[in-house]
Amino acid sequence: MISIEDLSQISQAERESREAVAHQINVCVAASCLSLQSDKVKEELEKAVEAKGKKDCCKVRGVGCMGLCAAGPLVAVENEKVLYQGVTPEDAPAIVDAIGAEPVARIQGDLEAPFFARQQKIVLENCGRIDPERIEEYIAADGYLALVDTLTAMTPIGVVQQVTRSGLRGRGGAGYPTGLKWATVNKSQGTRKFVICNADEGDPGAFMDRAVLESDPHRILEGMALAGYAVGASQGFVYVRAEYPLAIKRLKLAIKQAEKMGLLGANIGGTTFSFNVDIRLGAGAFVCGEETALIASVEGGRGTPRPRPPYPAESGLWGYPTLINNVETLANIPTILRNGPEWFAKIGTAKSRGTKVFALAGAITNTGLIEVPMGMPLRDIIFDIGGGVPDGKAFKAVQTGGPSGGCIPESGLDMPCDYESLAKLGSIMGSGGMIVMDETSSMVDVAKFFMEFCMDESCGKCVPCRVGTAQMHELLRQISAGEATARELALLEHLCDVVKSTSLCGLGQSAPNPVLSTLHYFRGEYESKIAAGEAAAAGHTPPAGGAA
Amino acid sequence: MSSRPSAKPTAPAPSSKVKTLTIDDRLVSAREDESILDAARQNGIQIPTLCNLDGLTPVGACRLCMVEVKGSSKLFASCVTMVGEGMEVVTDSERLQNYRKTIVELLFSERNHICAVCVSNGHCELQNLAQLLGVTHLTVPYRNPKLPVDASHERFVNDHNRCVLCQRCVRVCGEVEGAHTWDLRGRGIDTRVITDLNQPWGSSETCTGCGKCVHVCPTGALTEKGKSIREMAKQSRFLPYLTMMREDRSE
Amino acid sequence: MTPEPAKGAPAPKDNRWRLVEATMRRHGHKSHALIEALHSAQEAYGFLENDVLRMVATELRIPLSKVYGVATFYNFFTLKPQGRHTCVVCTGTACYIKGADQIMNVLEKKFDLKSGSTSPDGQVSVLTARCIGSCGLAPAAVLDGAVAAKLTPAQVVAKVEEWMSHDQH
Amino acid sequence: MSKVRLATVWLDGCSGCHMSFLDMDERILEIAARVEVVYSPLVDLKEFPADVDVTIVEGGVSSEEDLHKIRMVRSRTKLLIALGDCAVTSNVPGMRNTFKVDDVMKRAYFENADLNQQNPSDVIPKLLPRTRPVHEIVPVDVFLPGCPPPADVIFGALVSLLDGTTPDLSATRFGR
Repeated sequence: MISIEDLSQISQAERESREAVAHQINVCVAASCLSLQSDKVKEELEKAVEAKGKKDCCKVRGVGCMGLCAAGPLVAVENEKVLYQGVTPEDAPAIVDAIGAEPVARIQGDLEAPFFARQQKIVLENCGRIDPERIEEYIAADGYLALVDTLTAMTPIGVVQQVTRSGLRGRGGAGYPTGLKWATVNKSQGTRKFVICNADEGDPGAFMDRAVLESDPHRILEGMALAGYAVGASQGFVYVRAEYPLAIKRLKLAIKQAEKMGLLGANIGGTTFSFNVDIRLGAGAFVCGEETALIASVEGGRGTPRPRPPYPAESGLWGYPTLINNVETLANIPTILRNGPEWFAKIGTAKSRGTKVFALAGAITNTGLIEVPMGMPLRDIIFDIGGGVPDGKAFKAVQTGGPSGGCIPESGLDMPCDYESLAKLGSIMGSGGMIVMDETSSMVDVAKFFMEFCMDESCGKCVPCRVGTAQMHELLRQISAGEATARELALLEHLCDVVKSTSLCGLGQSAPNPVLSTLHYFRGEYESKIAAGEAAAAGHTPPAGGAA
Repeated sequence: MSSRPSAKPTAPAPSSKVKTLTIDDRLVSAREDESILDAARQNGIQIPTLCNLDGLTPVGACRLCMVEVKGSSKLFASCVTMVGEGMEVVTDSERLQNYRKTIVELLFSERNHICAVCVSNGHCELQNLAQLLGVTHLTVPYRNPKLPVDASHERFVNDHNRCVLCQRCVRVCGEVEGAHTWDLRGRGIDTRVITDLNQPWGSSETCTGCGKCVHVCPTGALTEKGKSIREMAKQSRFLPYLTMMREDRSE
Repeated sequence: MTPEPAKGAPAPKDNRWRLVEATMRRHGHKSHALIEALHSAQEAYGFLENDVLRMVATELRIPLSKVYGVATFYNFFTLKPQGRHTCVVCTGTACYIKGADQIMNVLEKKFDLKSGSTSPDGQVSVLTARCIGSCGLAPAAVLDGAVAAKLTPAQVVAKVEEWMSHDQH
Repeated sequence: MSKVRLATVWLDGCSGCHMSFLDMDERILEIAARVEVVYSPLVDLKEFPADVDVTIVEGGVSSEEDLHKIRMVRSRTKLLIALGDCAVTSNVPGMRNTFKVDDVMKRAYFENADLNQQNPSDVIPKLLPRTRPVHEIVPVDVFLPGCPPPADVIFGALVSLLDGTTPDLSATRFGR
């Protein structure tokens, strides 16, 4: 039976063994840097340490995502607060030589830059600092402390109250109060209950969950176990995309390690609470981000949503009460319970507490992963932290919320980034993808891109989504190609209304959003395409064949 | 689907309570386990439907039966929304009629519904809906997809050009006949009904040839071979009969 | 509700099938193990052929049509044999903004390879993925299982040409 | 009061809608009393005149000739009626829409031709990629679906239009 004392012993031993070596050389081995061959960099660094006889004072570790993916592969020399970027395997000897001396200026990054200085990390606190494949390192970073402590010191309803008081809201998109969801599942009657971690990060342009899974998998397991205790579930599932093989590998390893230590399984910490976690692989269906579709998929079926109510909190997996939270939501839980809800509630804004992880991508200098307090103005995120638009191009719009979200123009950038403000701007927080577009992007084409996505990802169950998205895509194609007239534009707007109002699930209901927001802010771009179409029609150009 | 209890129990639970509500300004009462659609129909208020069929688990897929409920900006599919005390339901506002027309148009545009040469001409539920809702033409473009006709079964034909993906065949085969020969393959606009491993119907190893799917099909997608237009009227009355005969009357 | 298929599947009980069987056993042959079983099957066989679908249906006692419906619902599964090499081009938003469509265009123009197609010699399959989560490195593709970052169309062409020539002899 | 100038045109269709029009039998006299037929395949007039009050179109838009004709008709007509499913939905002529034009031609002029296998000369108007309903090409004011629409419906609709009221179309539908 693992106890608090055991944890602190492991933690102590881990710290001592780390302190025995003067310099920790951390190499990012998360997917982004790996694809830039950071594994080779790590190998060469190890060789260099060996060759230069510095084995006693230098240790090379693989760590998770440090955030600044654009500048990868990243290497950090921990005790010296030195960051190297764009490291190649050939740089290894120079880096090792520089330890204890002047850093290699040629590849040195600036840790004081706003990208690092302005972030506040809760979810990502261990990312880039611990080896995700060693449970000891997570424990040394106070991991599993909250779990073992809570199981002995708090009642399940007490945990629910803590989460409620923190003001945490779901990070998967809609921002539903997490405490309320937990309370509902806690109160629901059922001989069995389940916790599902939604790691089917499907928004194109979002890679927050993947980074957490790859860099700090134990945090998710601890969050799930705490959730299980709070709602009365003894079985958890992580529903993770099959497209994330590294995340799956590390998660599997983490589960094994936690089970071995008695942090998962029967009678955790000597209590009566038992909790097991299984992995279920997604298979490439965006709609499975929708709760009822996700459940259908975990049950082994086609991932089609069903009408709600009943909500999964009352009748979910195999008809039992089921709590579904996304990765980032669950990743917040251990820290909230460790530091207390009041500590958490002080961060962020009145209605949006805590921090939010964003994935910056597109036409932005510092592509990568960041975590900032809720309420930071979009302008600060994009221009200060993100470093603005590269190549001297002008900013045009930022797209948040993926295919369900909207495009926000320059005029909206001073709004604080929280659930309510983004909704006011006609977009949504979504899971945290932020795609910046510069002046060269055609907003009609962007709308078409998202509509194609929704058309491909529609499950096909309900008519408005199945046929409506296909028709809207065709209309957008015609508009983009200059083949459409005002009639097609009016029809597009009508279909937006129908699909939004009558679709069965969130995918269809929000599919028109990218069109509506680009129409709202960039109507001129549509109108100039329409003008071209009208001119062509007046010139009696034969009509195009259309989709066949 | 089948793992979940049907939204329509075959017999009223003894404890079920009665709710009163208004539908189109008419005061009606219904059991709490009845849907708005049930309550409306019992009171002679017709709400258009396509995927719904008495005796099969409702799926809420066609979205034609959407209604307004006072106090909510959202619309509700009346086939899967249970009645509630004091609910004020509107079934035929201009907005709803407008949406229904567009949904019917979308269905006509999706595949190749050529009524004039269809064996179900004159007794097709899609055709009737168009007439009922005043769909005299399509504002959306025709998609004209190329789709096959499967005539491999000795008695039946499956014409994908006429299919509206209501899943009635899938449900009746799985829930009533118990063969589960039918299902859907693919997704989105590429979804199609299939038999077994997407093989010709005639080669199906699980089809019992009972013909239930043909008779619940609302359009000319599933028909009997060699029948004239006049003969090919669908007879889905067996379904409430079977449901009734299977009811538990052991008390 | 789950009829045993009339014709028993001719089960080539080779090592590949054992992998699939192991997965099903781990899940107690419950019907909800279908997707996991299909993942294993695809890993073992490279694609989901009808015989394998049939065997999975029999073992898990799931209707054939349901198995087929699930196998075709998810993008990750393929019912066609793949080429010896695969190039999965990410067409997520970030990659789109950074020109993933140019990569797809050049593949089609140069090799007549569209998404989901395999070169006639069976060497190269081109697929697309809706975001592989490497948005920071857009445009990205997965070449034979390894993520390749910040790709130019020329690099992709070079890789495909290498694949095609290498394996000719 | 001057008579309403009425025209009827026949695009890609079987002429069944014109037949149904004639099926209104003696009631046609009632219509005739109020209209002047200025152009129609039923009467021998070569030129489609300017200033037509009402034009009834039968048939879908299949060929370049149809396209040219319907645009000309629309520009000279105040009120355009799409009569019958071919005009309203493209119907049977639209059944070729799932095939490529080349394949359609090959089927018609080679595979199904016993002798003289060759593509038609320039005299035959070129087919458009797809047969389209009239309203996808030009605005249509009144739709009378049906294959064909019943004579009663055509008569009723014409009378109400002449009376300036909205026609009741509940008695017709796609198909029939």
